[in-house]
Amino acid sequence: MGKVVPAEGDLLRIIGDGEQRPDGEVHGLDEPALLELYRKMVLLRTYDERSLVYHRQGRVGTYAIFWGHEAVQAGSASALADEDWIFPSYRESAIGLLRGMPPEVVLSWWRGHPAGWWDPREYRVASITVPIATHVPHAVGLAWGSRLKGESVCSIAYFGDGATSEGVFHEGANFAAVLQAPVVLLCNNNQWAISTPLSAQTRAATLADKAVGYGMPGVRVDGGDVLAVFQATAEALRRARAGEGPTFVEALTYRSAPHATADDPSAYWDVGRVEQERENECLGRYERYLERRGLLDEGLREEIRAEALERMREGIAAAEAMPAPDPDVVFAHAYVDPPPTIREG
Amino acid sequence: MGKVVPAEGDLLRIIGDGEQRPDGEVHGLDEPALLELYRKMVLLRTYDERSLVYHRQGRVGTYAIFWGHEAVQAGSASALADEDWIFPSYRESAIGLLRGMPPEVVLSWWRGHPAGWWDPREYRVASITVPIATHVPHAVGLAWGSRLKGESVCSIAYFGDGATSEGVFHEGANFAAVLQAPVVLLCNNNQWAISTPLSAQTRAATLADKAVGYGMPGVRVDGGDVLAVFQATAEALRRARAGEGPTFVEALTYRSAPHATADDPSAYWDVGRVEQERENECLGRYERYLERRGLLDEGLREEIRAEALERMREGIAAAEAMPAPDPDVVFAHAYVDPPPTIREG
Amino acid sequence: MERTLVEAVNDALHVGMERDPTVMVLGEDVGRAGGVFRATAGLLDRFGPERCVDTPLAEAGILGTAVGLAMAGWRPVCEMQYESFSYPCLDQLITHVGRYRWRTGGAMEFPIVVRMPTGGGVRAPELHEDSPEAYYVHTPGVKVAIPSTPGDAKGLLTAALRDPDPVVVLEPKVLYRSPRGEVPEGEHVVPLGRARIAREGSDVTLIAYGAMVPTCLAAADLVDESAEVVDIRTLKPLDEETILGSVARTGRAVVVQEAPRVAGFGAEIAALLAEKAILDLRGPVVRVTGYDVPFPYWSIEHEYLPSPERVAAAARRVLAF
Amino acid sequence: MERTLVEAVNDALHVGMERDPTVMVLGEDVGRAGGVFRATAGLLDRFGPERCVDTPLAEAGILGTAVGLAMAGWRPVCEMQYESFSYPCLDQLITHVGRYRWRTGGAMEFPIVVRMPTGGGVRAPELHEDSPEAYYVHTPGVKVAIPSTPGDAKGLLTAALRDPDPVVVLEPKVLYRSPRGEVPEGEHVVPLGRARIAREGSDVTLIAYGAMVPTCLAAADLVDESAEVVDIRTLKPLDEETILGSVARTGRAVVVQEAPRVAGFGAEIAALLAEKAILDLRGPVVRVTGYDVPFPYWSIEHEYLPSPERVAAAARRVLAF
Ligand SMILES: Cc1ncc(C[n+]2csc(CCOP(=O)(O)OP(=O)(O)O)c2C)c(N)n1
Ligand SMILES: Cc1ncc(C[n+]2csc(CCOP(=O)(O)OP(=O)(O)O)c2C)c(N)n1
Ligand SMILES: [Mg+2]
Ligand SMILES: [Mg+2]
Repeated sequence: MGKVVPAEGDLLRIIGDGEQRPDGEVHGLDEPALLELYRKMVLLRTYDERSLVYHRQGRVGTYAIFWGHEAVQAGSASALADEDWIFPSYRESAIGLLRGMPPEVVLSWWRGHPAGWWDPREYRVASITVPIATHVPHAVGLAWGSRLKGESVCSIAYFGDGATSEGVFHEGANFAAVLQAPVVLLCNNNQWAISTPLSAQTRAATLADKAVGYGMPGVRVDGGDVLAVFQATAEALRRARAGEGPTFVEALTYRSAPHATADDPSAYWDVGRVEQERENECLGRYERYLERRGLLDEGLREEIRAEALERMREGIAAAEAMPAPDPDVVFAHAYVDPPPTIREG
Repeated sequence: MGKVVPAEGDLLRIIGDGEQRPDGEVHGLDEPALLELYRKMVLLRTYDERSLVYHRQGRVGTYAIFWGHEAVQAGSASALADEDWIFPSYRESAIGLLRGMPPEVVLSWWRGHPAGWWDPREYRVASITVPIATHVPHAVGLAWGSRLKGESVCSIAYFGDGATSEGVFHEGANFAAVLQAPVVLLCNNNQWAISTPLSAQTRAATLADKAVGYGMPGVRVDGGDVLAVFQATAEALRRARAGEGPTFVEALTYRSAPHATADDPSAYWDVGRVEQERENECLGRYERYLERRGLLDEGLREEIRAEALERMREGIAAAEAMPAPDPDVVFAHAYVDPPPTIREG
Repeated sequence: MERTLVEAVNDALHVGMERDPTVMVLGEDVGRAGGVFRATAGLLDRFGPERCVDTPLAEAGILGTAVGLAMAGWRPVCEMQYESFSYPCLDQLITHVGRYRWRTGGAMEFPIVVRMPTGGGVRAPELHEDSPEAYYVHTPGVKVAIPSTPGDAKGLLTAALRDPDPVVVLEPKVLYRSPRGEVPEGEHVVPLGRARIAREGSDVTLIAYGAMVPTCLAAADLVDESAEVVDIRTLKPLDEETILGSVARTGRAVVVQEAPRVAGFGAEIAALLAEKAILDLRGPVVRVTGYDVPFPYWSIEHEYLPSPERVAAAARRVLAF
Repeated sequence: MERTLVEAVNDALHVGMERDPTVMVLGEDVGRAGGVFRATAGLLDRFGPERCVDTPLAEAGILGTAVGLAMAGWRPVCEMQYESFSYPCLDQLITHVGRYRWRTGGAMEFPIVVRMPTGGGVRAPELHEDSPEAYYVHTPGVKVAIPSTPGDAKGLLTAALRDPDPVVVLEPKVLYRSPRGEVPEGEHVVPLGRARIAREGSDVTLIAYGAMVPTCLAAADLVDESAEVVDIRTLKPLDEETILGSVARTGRAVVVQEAPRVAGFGAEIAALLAEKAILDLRGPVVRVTGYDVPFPYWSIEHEYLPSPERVAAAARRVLAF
């Protein structure tokens, strides 16, 4: 058994507020990398905002909005090595874009089109997991199994605050610790599970406290600070690669958008709080940081946004250009070697 | 959410070693109560030792031995009020005896005889739970549901170290904390799950550390010290009744007997360690304590043991005198209002 | 009064909780949000946070806690947000909900209701369109009902709320919002274990439940011969009499189920006929079912779901036999 | 060589792990103890702690981790200590093991084997004697095998260890230690999807699998007429040809299953006959099964388990029809 590793109570932050709180030091990111990180955030933000428009236009189905969670996704994913695996929930549906997946693949997933299928090995991005927390042990098994084969591959599993209540989260986290799997358990604590607030989900003071029960380090980071998320993830990965096992990272955010397009939060959320959270949203914070460092100006911002917008235009066009699926695909892929009666129904 | 309640790292102990470590103060137990507690331990010990004999004689089937765990069971159960509910695992199969359940009922359970059924309300002892940890949410629901009805009823769930790895333990513990259910989660950490040692079950420094992740108090107690177990449970119950919610109690013991009659531990355990644990077993420790306090002597001990032995003799006789079950009982009780076709097979 | 199926469910809960103060509802988002389908709307305001409880996100925890609540004298009604998210509670259902009364020698009752939306046809992401009824029906100690009309949705749920045994009620989500149907005000009970002749006919019997009932009614319009449609309504206990009676009259049967074919509930119906209607059968018992594959991505779900055309074709096959 | 069924399982694992270095075994007590039934004995010493892993006590964790192991290129073989303790992993089985390959558009394979002892007759405490095969067979993307002889136990498990799809192998624990049977040395494969005529006969076909096969063989001795016994061996994919061929010859069928009757796998066999053998059947398809109740306390388990007498009585009923 390991020694107790008390959870890091206060939030790791790097980006200052431009006033009292100064910007902190950032390690492992030179200026091109800082801009690359910005490009990734813009790409995700654009994917999300366009998806909402496409949904209203009836061009994609139900969609799980991740507006305001771009820092968590881009910051953590940027800390990964190419060979590391990503295990997304529906909330990180577009994270494959950061690994070069074309937007039309993700758009097709939300369009209920088989073109939304991809080969996880191609991007080292596992399939989008819909049932809460059920992918946590998958990420553990992949990381552990790779280590058993002598490969230096880590994995990261994304899940929410509500997911920490599921038994399978617990079982996966415990396996990770016992097997010392090189995995990062990244909890996007956006403080809501649909209509259920964090206070009805747990009595723990912080979700990072859960790490104590597994004998693994638990750290808390400001999920609106892309650099802090990058750093916390990089440190967790360093530990994992060094054979020091898993880390639980709690990225504190706030779900300042509906749970999904089908959700009407007016019944349960606090509009004032949402407004305030939206003002302080992660992309704007990072833009102001880059501006303070003289790395970003109006022109470059517009250029980067235009680029992303163009990719989405191409993406939705490509998705809509997909031929209607061959009905036969219904019978494909369930088995490598299907029962002879598979077409009976 | 609650504030962090760090787990109590070091073991609560009251009974001294008769040498350097003096006996501690015990609260809430006068001398008759101390002897009553002894009677209960002897009854459990006798049940266990006789069951092993009966098993060898083919008079009971597979049996889960609890030799050496009597202090955990008697100490905690004695702290309960009559109206409080007990949720036992197979390891606490005979705990009903402490609530006046006749030994033949428990013996019948191990004899696979329906006379092993009982009405939980009669003793406020739930049915023996075989699937690991699945009864944890039951204890939570009973305690919470009683409180919702304005009744001052607490419950205690018994489970092992291995049980803490199950998802349903996690879900139940989290519900307990969130609902502030008046329940005691009593983990008998005997450091083995059949052949699996604690070190392969968790990386946590102590199992009590798990409480931190639920935002509930976690305490550790010497499970071989019946007075310490009593005190820790009494304190947890005080808290529960005061509306302060659940407590996780880790009773540290050692499984110095096979997992069950079917188990051959020679393949995996350390005989030396087992010997040493058996020397220091809980009943002997309590006897020496009572002797030091002048409450127990040879004569009284023999009298109490004889009493218990007599109850077991009557118990096995009664169990063996049970008529063979009416075959019809197969169809009884599955439904209050069974489907008309229930006898078709 | 005309209501949607989900409104009928909501009505049944309001009436049932008013009538019996021991009924309480628990689940994910059943309180503040009133349920993702609004099935529990208004319960929190009307009956308070002690009888309409937003739980943590943990299905086994919900059902396991319900077992304890039942022991404390409550009648817990657990909502599983979608059928596919009920799988984590199968262990509690099989090992405890269906066994606990038996384990007490009949001393205690466990009147637990588990309700959930079920089935496809709603163009939702993966694992929002399964049909898991076979898992439930195969589990001893548990009863299973599945309405196909708003009236039956209220009546069967009301019966479940009064039943002494655990009951799983599956609500076809494709029927939640339309069509509307007549729903009696106030107390309305449809006893468990009684099938319904949804349409009378003389040449072939189409046997179905839930969302496949409207499919069979549409299919009945497509065949030239006269098709009778039996809405099973309760999968356990099963109303063998009505099913056998219909097949005795028509001599021909088509069994329709949305779930994957292999070992689905339709097989139980076919087995019933093979054992108890063998002399009545003038042709094979043909099943029209989902396939032994995961429910497809929604853009092609119509290729998977039994359609009136597929059912009609099967009926013609049997009729031509 | 003559071996017990559990020895045959152990042999298959030794040979399979020797042959394929990507095969690894994980489960509760499979290592140090060699499994509570000794099915994994010797694997830890021979293949080391990285290929024979004692896991924490968490079934969903075991199977969920196996999904990730498969993605990393391993062939995980998960042991569930008893069938009733596999229920916590049903969620992973239904939502991921059976679906993940489909979800990747066929790009990845998930050759996961889940093995477990199954069934009653062993005089064990509650929840050690269930027969859950129907839950597995109904799950798309998963194959299911259940041997009734030591030879088939080795052959079917070996086939599972080489199959590209997930396979659940149920091992009748009442047959673990006796009778012994011939088990070929070294490589021995019994292909999935092929039933076996366990005994030839001409008047009635007794169709069974697992522990009910010896029961049917004993029943065959009790009836005056000539009874054929079909050992299904693989529940999915099902060998319809052998079953239909036998019933075409005998014209009469009795389906035997130990599991509770309602919506059990026997219903699927009866449904198959009702659809594809209707012209061959000279009598009803009678099922002999466990009852729709929890498996009884062991002192009366014989009152629940289908016996040769019950099967013979059913056969006579069909023959006299
Ligand atoms: C096992 C399971 N139960 C229920 C659901 C329905 N559901 C979808 S999202 C959600 C809330 C998840 O909250 P959280 O884990 O905090 O993630 P977030 O949506 O906030 O990113 C629920 C209950 C599900 N998908 N899976
Ligand atoms: C869900 C489940 N999985 C597996 C088993 C088989 N089993 C019975 S006892 C046991 C070990 C339990 O260890 P622990 O929780 O430490 O309790 P102890 O036996 O030491 O009292 C196991 C794996 C079970 N009963 N239930
Ligand atoms: Mg959340
Ligand atoms: Mg233990």
